[in-house]
Amino acid sequence: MDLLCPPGGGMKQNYLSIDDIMMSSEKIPSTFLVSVKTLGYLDPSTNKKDIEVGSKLDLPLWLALSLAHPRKKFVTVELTKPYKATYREILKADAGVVNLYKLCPYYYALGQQQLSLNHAEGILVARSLILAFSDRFRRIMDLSGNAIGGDNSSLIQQFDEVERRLFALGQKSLQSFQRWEVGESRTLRTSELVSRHRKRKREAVD
Amino acid sequence: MDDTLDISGVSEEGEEQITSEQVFQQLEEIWVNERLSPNLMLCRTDITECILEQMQEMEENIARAKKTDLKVSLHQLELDRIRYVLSSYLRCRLEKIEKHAAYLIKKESSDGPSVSRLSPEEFMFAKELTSGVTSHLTASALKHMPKNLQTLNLEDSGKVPNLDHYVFLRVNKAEEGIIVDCETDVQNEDKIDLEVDAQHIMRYKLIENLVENQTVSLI
Amino acid sequence: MLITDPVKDFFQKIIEERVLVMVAQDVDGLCACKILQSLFKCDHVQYTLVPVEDKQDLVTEFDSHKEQYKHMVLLNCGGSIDLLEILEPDDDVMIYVIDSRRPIDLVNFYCERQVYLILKQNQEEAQLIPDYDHIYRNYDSDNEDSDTEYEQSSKRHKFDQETLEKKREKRIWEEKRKEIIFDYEEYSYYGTSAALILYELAWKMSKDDITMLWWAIIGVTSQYQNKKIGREKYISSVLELQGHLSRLNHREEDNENTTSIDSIKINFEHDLDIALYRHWSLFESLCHSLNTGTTFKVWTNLGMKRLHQFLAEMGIPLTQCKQSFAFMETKTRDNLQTLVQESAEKFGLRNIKFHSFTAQCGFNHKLCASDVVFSVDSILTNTESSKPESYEDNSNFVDALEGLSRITSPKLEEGLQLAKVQLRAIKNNVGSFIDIGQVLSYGPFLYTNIKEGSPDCTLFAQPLFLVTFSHFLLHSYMRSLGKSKRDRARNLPLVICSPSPQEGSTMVVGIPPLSEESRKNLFGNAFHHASERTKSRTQHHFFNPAIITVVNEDRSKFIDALITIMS
Amino acid sequence: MFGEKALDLIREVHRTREGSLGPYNEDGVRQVLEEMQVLYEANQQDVAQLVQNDSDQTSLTAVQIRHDSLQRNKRCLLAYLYNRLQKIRALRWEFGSVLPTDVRGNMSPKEIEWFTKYNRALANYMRSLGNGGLDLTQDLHPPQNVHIEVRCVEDKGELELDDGSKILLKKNSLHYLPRSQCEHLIRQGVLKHVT
Repeated sequence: MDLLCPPGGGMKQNYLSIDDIMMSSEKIPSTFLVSVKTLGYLDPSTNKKDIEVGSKLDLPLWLALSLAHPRKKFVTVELTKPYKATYREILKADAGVVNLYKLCPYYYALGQQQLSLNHAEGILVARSLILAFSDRFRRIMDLSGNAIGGDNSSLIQQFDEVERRLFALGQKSLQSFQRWEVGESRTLRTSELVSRHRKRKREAVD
Repeated sequence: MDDTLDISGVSEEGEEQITSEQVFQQLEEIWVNERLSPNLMLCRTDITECILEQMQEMEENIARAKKTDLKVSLHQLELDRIRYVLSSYLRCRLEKIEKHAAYLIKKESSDGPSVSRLSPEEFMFAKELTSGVTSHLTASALKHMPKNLQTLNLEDSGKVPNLDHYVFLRVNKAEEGIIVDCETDVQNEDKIDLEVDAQHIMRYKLIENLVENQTVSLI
Repeated sequence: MLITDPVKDFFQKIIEERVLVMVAQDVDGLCACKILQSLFKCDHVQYTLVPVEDKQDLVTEFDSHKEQYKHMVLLNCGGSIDLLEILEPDDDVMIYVIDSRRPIDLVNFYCERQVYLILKQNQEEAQLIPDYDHIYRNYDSDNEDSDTEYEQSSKRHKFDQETLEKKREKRIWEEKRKEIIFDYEEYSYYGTSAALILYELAWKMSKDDITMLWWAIIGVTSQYQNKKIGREKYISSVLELQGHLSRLNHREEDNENTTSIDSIKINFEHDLDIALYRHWSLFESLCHSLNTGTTFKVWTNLGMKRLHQFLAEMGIPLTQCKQSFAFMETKTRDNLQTLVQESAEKFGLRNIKFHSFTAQCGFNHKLCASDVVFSVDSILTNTESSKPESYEDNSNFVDALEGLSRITSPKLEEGLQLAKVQLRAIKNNVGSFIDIGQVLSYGPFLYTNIKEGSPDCTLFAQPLFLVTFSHFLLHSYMRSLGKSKRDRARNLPLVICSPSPQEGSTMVVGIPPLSEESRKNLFGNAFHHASERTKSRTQHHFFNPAIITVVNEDRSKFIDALITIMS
Repeated sequence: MFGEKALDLIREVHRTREGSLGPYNEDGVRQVLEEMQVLYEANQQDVAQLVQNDSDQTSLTAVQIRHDSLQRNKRCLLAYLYNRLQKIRALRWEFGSVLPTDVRGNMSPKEIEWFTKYNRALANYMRSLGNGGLDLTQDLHPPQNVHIEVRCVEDKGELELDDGSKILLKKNSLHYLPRSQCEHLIRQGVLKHVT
């Protein structure tokens, strides 16, 4: 269940979470409202010594969140592309066919994070996220509960990280149900970690 | 095998005799709850110690008996089953302790000695674990960082159980007036009554103490 | 020594011990092993099970486990070799032997401890063993005893009549002993199936069930199918099995509620004696069976024509015959046995049907005992090269045991496919051997040689496969001869040489002539003599004494000596 | 951007999360620490200037950015180390107290030290249960039978059983043993449960 604790659920919960760190490194288009001394080299598009007022720069979420904080207002941020109206329309039309992972591996989490940045469109983004998730959720659970053995890799590729975990969870419970059905659940098995380790070792030898 | 065992301090009346079957039932009850609750539950050394004693007694009996006796293998299987449930229960606790060690240690001292979630041995384990993690993080990274960044606060940065986790539960004893949603504004506090055998889905936080006093069971 | 009460003197003795089971890699041995494993499970007897390939292997396995186990069970191996001599067991090691190989080693039989033989009860088998007195009455010690007593006082009387008489007697006795032993050891052959003996043990303890009976059936069937026992012996075992079957079926009826879905049902049937037909097409099965394939001479054009005529006679369209059995019309399938038998009579096909058993689990998976034998045999002779890449690194032994474990085992199905591959290889090779006249008459026996680098040489390097091939070849050769020659050739055994997996040496296999109904094989002895006479470098490490390996340079002088001995 | 090297470490952990433990990236850790040092020194300078002339908004923003970057780097480093410990912990439960040499080879000396400590803490805890202790790394599945049949997948030499007797684990041999004696070896892939 821990897996489903969404990345972005707050620093305290997720300080050491790999997913949350990955998610918070996504780039947010930002515009500087102040100039910044000596850090011009962070902007690859210029050779200037300082960052000047009005410079546009893609900042990682962790930095953007801090600099755009209402008390500081060093930058203003823009909604990232996959959450803008065009994409919201596509998702609304048929969320099931969209390759969410390609839009952002942490699509839902990044969307939630941007809500706190007070975009005018915030409420629309929130609505779109909920719709997309509930639309896709049923399909994912249906798939994970049925598709055993077949090649799912092309499907899974379209899932964002949270969806992938849901899918894996569904598959795992289906597998153990099937093992139980054929009476195989009584068989003691080599631990998965160990067999993966062995397999890699064999491959290394070959 | 002796069917009755002394368990002291189970009820306020003083000593009470309960059968080994009942102890095992209690173990199964706390085992299921422990596996389903997001937070570490109160420690029940009263039950686990009793079970451990019982297991030892069974082992001795088996060792004494003739090997070909059919009863032996039945007893052995029974023993294996008890050991499995106990191990699984303790393992489940250990996993939670590892995940939330710093939080639990802190809570242990803030809650005071009246309620203890950790047994003395578990507390010791949690201590050793946090000190191990702290010293590893310190030695490998923190002490090489600039002075003002060397602080580490595991209980703040570390993992805290998610008490908002939703759980399925079944009611054992009727209870009235449970506040269902304390986060909606005071104007509209939802209250419900729990009826015996009814099943609900609720946030763990709201019913934690009801699980502990066996008013409800997690399912 | 012979155990007369195996429940008390064998099973009760080991029930509280940790037991090492060593099993020879043949189907009967494996079936015996499955039964024993079930019995052990009932009583929680802890055991270790290791396969043994040959005599050397037996010694190696014995040595590596002798520290840990004091009780050993040998299945289908060891009975005909002097175990005390080759294993040199410590005094506290007990060895129990259940072996279908004959003749039983006399030391094993007459020793007073450590080696215990379990034979079929109340049978003449034990009576074939020479009397103790004929083998062990020790004249030397008799004489020595009297010598010491009388040595000083009556030395001069030594040459009296009595002593001379005694000496003469002793000489006669010794000659007679030699003769008896020679007669006793002349032929190697097979006695009662080890699986059947263990089934009997289970039955005596009222621990038998339908699955154990199925294993016993497979054990017996394998003996017959692999030409280890003759028809007569087979029939008598089958009758016994049938008796057990009806008893168990009655018991089932009595408590009908207990029949679960996974339980198997066994039927006694008068079934077609053709290979794998339920899992193949009728056409392929007829082509590749020893019985029909050789009678029709399917390696000739004429033979193929006759086979087609045969099928036409039955009135089944050829397309159906070439379809897999499962897809034949139900009506044809149901009438197949009668149809085949009727046409068989017209085409001079004898023994097209035989008494056998089928097993069924649920509504699927009808298997006949002979299918299982084919499958497990081919798993045992499976060669590395034919295994798919992803295959688990199992030994054939493990796979074969798994194949026997349930009739629904996927391994069994794999084995059936392997068996078809092997039968095809046999058919193709037999055809070309006959066509180019590879089978030669060497006087006292027929001879053929498989050349190095022939297409199926990995298969031919497997002794089990080589023996099966020899039988096919001998039958086919006989059919290819004219009537007069054929009658003479029926009395000739066949010797076949094939490159051994050991570099620079040849495997030599001898099989008895077709006329030898009891399947007695004299090559074990003959190979020994030929080797001794010529001082050939031979190895006799197979459990089957009629298979040996000889160093390539010594091969021709060895074969020459074999001709001389047997003429 | 600052924090890129630290992110590389995190990506490493992310990539290998399904598998075993990747090699400890000592170089990567050192580079992050160096970046932190540089950021820290730059901030020290700016702060010193700010004290002298207190209304320089431009350097205040720079200080903020560097400060955030320092915190970010710290977080990444700790997460990198912590998540590796989690992985090592999981391996302890799968492989037992002796890890395969190639796994050990991927651990830093300090991680090995931590592993030893963890092992000791776990052993102490398990020993405290009952009189003879209770091995919690066993009994991972509900028992069906007292004895089970197992096949040996690799030559493993002698195994000493609880009753003191020894058996030889040879490849492809089959054994019928008390389940409790085999569970570890099955998890480690030495034995296979035959059903």
